[in-house]
Amino acid sequence: MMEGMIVQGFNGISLGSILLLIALGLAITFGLMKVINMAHGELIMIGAYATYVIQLLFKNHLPPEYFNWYFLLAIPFAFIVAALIGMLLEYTVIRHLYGRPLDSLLATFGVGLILQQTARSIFGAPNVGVEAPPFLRGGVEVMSVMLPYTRLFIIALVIVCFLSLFVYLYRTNGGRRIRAVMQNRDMATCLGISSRKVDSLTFAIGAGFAGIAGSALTLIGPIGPTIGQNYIIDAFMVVVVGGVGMLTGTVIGAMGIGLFNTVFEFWTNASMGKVLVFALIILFLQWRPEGLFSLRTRSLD
Amino acid sequence: MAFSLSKYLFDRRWLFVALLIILVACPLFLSDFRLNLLGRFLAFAILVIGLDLLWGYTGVLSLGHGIFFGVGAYIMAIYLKLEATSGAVPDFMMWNGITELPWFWAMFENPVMAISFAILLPMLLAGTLGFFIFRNRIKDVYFTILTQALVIVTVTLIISKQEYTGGTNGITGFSTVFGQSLMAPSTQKSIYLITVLCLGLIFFLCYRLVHSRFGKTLIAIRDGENRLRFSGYDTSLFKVFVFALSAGIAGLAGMLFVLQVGMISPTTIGIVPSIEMILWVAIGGRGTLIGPVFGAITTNLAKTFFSENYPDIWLFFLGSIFVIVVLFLPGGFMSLFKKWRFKKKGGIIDETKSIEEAKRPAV
Amino acid sequence: MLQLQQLEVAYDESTVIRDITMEIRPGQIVCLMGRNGVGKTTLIKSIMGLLKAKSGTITYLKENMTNKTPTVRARKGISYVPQGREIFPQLTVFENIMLGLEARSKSRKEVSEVIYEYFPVLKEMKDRRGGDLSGGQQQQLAIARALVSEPDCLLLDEPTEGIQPNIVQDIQNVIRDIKKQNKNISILLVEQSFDFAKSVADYFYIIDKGRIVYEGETLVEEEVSHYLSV
Amino acid sequence: MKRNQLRKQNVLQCKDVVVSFGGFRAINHFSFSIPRGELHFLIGPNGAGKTTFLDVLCGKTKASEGEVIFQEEHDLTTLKEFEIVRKGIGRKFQAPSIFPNLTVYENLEIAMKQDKRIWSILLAKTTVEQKQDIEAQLELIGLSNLKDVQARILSHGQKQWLEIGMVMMQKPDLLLLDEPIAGMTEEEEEKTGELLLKLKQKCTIIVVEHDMDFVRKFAERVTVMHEGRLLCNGSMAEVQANERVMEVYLGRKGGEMNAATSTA
Amino acid sequence: GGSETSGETEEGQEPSAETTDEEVKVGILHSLSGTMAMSETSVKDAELLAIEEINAAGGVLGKQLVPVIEDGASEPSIFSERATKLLQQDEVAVVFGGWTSASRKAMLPVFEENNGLLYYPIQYEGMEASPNIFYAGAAPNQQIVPAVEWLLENEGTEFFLLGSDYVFPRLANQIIKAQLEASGGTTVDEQYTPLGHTDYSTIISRIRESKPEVIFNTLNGDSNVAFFKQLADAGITSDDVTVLSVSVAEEEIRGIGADVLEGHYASWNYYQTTDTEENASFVESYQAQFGDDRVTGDPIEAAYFMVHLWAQAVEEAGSFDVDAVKEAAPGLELNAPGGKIIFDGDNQHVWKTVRIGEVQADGQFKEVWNSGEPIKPDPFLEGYEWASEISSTVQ
Ligand SMILES: Nc1ncnc2c1ncn2[C@@H]1O[C@H](COP(=O)(O)OP(=O)(O)OP(=O)(O)O)[C@@H](O)[C@H]1O
Ligand SMILES: Nc1ncnc2c1ncn2[C@@H]1O[C@H](COP(=O)(O)OP(=O)(O)OP(=O)(O)O)[C@@H](O)[C@H]1O
Ligand SMILES: [Mg+2]
Ligand SMILES: [Mg+2]
Repeated sequence: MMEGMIVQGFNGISLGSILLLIALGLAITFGLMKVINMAHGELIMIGAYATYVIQLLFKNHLPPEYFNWYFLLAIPFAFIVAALIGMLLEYTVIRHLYGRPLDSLLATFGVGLILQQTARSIFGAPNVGVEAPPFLRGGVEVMSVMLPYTRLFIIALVIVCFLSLFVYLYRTNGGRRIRAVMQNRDMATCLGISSRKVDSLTFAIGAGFAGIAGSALTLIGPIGPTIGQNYIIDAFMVVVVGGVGMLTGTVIGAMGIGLFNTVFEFWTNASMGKVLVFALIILFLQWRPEGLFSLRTRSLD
Repeated sequence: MAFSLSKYLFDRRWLFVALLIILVACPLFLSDFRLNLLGRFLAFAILVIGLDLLWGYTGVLSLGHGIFFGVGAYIMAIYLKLEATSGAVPDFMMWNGITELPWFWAMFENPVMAISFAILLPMLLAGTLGFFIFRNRIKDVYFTILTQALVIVTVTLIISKQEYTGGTNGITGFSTVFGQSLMAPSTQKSIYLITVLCLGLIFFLCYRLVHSRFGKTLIAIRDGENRLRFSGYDTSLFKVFVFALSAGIAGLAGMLFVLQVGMISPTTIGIVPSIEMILWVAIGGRGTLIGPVFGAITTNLAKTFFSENYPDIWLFFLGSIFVIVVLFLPGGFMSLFKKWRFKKKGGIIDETKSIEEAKRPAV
Repeated sequence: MLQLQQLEVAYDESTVIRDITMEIRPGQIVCLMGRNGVGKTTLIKSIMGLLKAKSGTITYLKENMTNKTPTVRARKGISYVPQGREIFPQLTVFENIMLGLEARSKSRKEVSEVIYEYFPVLKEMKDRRGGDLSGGQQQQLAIARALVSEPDCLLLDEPTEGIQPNIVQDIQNVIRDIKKQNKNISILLVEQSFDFAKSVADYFYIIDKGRIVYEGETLVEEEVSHYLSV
Repeated sequence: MKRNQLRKQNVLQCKDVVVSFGGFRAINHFSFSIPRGELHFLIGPNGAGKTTFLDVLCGKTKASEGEVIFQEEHDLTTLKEFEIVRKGIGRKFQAPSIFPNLTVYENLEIAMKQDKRIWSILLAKTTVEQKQDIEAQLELIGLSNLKDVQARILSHGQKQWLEIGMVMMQKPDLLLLDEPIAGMTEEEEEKTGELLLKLKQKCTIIVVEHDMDFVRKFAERVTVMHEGRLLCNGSMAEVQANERVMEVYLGRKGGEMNAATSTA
Repeated sequence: GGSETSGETEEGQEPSAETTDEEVKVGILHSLSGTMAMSETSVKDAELLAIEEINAAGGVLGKQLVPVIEDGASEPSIFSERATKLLQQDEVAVVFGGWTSASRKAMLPVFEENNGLLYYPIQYEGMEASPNIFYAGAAPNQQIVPAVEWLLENEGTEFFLLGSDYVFPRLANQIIKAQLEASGGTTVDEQYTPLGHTDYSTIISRIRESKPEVIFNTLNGDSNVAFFKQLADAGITSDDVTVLSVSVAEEEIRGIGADVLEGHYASWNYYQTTDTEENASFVESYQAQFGDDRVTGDPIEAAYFMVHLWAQAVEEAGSFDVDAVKEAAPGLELNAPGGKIIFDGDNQHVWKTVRIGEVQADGQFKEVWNSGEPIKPDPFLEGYEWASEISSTVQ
């Protein structure tokens, strides 16, 4: 019993941490920038493929004893690649769409299709394989409960990502600049903030985090052109349930969904679990129409 | 983007009439297959009119219309399946050890029941849902995401309750409708014409609606729902009404869709199709009724054309279209139309002049 | 310091500002008056760079600004109090003020206490979200935000709207102070009230139908009232 | 409308209203009442709670304590916004809020007093009187020439006018105006003032304003709020004489001179 | 149908079958986009390879085969639409296509309506025998049933049934449960996860609890990757419990990673390592064509030989006419890479040799058992009285 609860708890948290990881990037591009970024899933995919590439390099061009470390290199690499592509995306498409969230949905959906097909053309349609680095094999036994290293690693990773993001957004001038631009672009420029720089930087960061997520997900999931679709909806759910634009909300949203999901799945089965969770989300919104934390100020609408 | 609807849609009516005439003429020069294909697109066109009413005019974005489309489609499918098995239990039920028809199948053996429920049930669903959702002031993305959650719930249920729904295989293998062989060219032609008729009717209905004071109220809701409350409107009721209406239209579309495709499966009503529906509206030009109709037809034509001719890389083309339209035609195809009218008339109205005059002492 | 030559501004179809030529000299406080909808805000916005000039030039410190972005103009020392506050609703009062410092590139990055002396309420409500403030408080916040950057050129669009009388009084003194501290700051003020205008400004423009119809050191109500009357 | 027997009764009766935002009390045991047909001014320092009070009256903000009785019968704290409006309360907001994508004309048409339940709106046809009504209103607010432009392009002041027009179209019994003359030229202030006096025949009016000349010109009774409480009320003269009021609001050097300098 | 008119306008580039006397069109209809593309593209490649070989050898009845490729986009309704197009617009002689049962079910009415011919390369749940579909994949009794028998003999009797939540796994598991009951095995647990499910921690907890000897895995696509990776992370190896999969072929192994699969089993009719000289040349030409890094596998092999099977039937019939081909097909034999196959006239399936393979470190299979000679297809499991209940329902 006791043991069962620990297992559930751990599974819940680890699922929650995964959800948070895939949602962090979206919390920026969607939560802050109000870009309904349907290509978020594809940015995750890019991160995953970036990891795959690094792994290939290590496999083919470096002596095996280094293989252990490819992953530590892969994560920053995934971040950078995704960020750069994000930047490009922002420059070519997104920047024309600020203040038109619903058009951004349309455009990014198109971008998503293009990225998918590109991946297919480069890496082929079948999934590619990434071997978990040896040091992440197995796990630790805690009171007769097995905690896989991969899960622990992801939890640690997401904590780091979240804290750094949080500090940057809410404790630095840069972060303040970002939030200002996102709330009132014109006025921000009138205060001498270069909204172009901020926008492109912000979107890049968001994309970058998607990349990290992709990189981490290679540990536990498939790597193929369409994996983005497995994650995009969950990511949006998390952000919205938490309250759009509230980073802390995103965390609680993710953990909440994660825990409930595992519990429900344990009680019933995977399908019903899924149904129940989403039903719960629907009910939850009845109770909190603007997510866990609402940003509403008194101004009309 | 903003639309001074009251005006220029009016001069657009001829556009739709022209479209209708062409559509009616199509059977004369299109092959059965192409005609049938066009028919499906028209079913979508019907759906997007309702969707546009909800999104373009009222500003409520639903990513859940796949469901309502699906309800209509499934009910029709059940009816057709039962006509095919002549009331016997379909095979997939037997595999799952179900030996006599569940009531929610049996009741649709009767065509009248089937057809009316295909439209009423979505309305009922949307109505009740909308009532709670809008009463609790769930707005914007929160509503959107909620509808998306709804899709997932429904689709997952349909798939996992396959003993009743046929699961991922969906419901297929129809033979006849009202005794006529379903896939026979003659039957398909008449179904096509019925579809065109429905399109015309729905368009006319919605046209009247958006040009009444009701239509203006919808726009007011889109622009400032709270402000409208303080003008004495129970905005949530209005939203419920429009939501239900569009759901009903979606149901009708779904019904027509099944009649022409001869099958329905969860993938046809899932997340991605629901999003695509929105794309059609946006591409055509939301906030105009005719726009989405064009959007639905052209987008699907393009999709078919590209994927038939470039099966390996057609996604590039489709994706690019989406991006390009958004970047260069904010407001969709119809903004082309608008631009052209600007050139012609110099603006919706001569602002320059009237603003000038506005400075003359009033009172 | 700031010159406008044959400036013309339009919203896509409709021209609102036609051929306006004016100058603001260092240390001068210029007041811009006119009926509703004659284009005062439009003019200010185009000076700030929020609206593109259709034709004509804007020169600031001998430098042609016509095609510069607002960012550049702000960093050159122009700061702006927009009509309708435009504060950042989700940011706290403090953060809103801090943002005022962005324009000032190198120098020290904290808020001078003077600001809080001018508007004590802002200190009390340091941590409240800007959007929750009352109308007048927001207006004060907007002014404070513009002042912290210690600008060389200040654009005020109806700055006293919604502010309680005694603080309006203070604002007059504030403006005078600023002038004392920074001899060659120049201020462009849009104002509807003669008395306020008279009490601070030392040069007047009145625009109508997007053109300057009166300018001068003094403002004789009788003379100009018909431009302002409705 | 049983106006006659309600003649001398209070249109509005508030007792001990309290509104708090997470601990902070924007309104603190504020009581207030206003007889029919009065033009009443509500003034007070920024953040005194005036707008919040109006919010309470029209249901935008819920009072945590106290009661608000309208027409001696309806408890406003229990009603939804639109119900309150239908009971006959009209409100102009501090920041002009109109429907940007409707034309000026349509804005008025929507606001107009009419059966606003969904079915009747569905079937609504604009009658001749209604049309004349709107046209007249357009004249009154000086926007007739702009009646077919989208309200989005109006200037700040023009928006103010439009919104005033909209609330007037509602033909309310109680009219709440939050800084109606903000951003208006002094001549337009005059015009607004006269307008108020005219309206006063038909309905009761509460005006929030910072422009002392304006208040002085048109006020019958004035209520001063401060930090969510009632500071004092009475005629303008009395209020102006009050020490506290000068201190917290009008300014030390006495109402006269600097009150004059204050505008919207 | 009267498709000539737009036949030119739409598909101008390819002349229709009738018009030229040295070419004939054949349709290829798989998902080249969407979630199923990851599996189906290689199948398409195999079919193209076969067509090329046939053309190189002088074509069929002296005519060159011209493939018309369509994308089913992982969407059944599109499959039915494109099937209609291929038959009516392009008037292809035959269509090779499909993967999911959903896509097949969607196409079935179209082929029966237009009396077309569909060759379907994938093992599936059975319970079907359309006169217009030739099934080149394994029927349950050519993959699942023998696998269960083998497991009962060699691995243990306590089964954990894990599958994706759709038709094939559910039906497969019904068969398995019936079989276990009949032959003294037990089902400790039966779990289904939604398609595309990627978090298996809860499932794995269940596995820990129920301590099965065997996991019979009917998961589909991506889910396999997630499941096996997470199983390995949880420290459960093939020594602790055997997983036998029926939808994991060489290509899937590369997506999952051989490291986590090593020691687990699969049941197929063919492996890249299968030792026949047909296979040697097949693998060689396949890799020569599409790259040395590519692997073959059961569906790929089936797709490959079914094209040859069709060609053979046409030659036999001396005509491309569907009815003639149906006439001629029964009893035809062919040495496929996976060994001898015989086309069965009763139910349009093929006789195939069943093979159990064990995953090696290099991602290839080591065959540990095979049925010796080809087994007769029995889609309705009429030959097994323990399955009488299941099969009876369908009659
Ligand atoms: N976005 C816009 N598009 C088109 N016309 C506009 C737009 N904004 C303002 N206008 C018009 O430009 C004219 C000038 O507007 P502006 O806001 O500059 O007036 P103003 O002098 O500031 O008036 P106020 O004193 O009321 O603020 C007005 O007649 C208005 O109708
Ligand atoms: N949602 C909120 N959260 C926190 N504080 C709030 C909120 N709404 C209002 N307040 C505070 O309540 C007080 C009263 O605000 P209110 O707008 O009623 O003042 P006011 O009298 O209208 O001032 P002004 O004359 O400037 O419009 C202000 O101090 C404001 O900061
Ligand atoms: Mg202005
Ligand atoms: Mg106020």
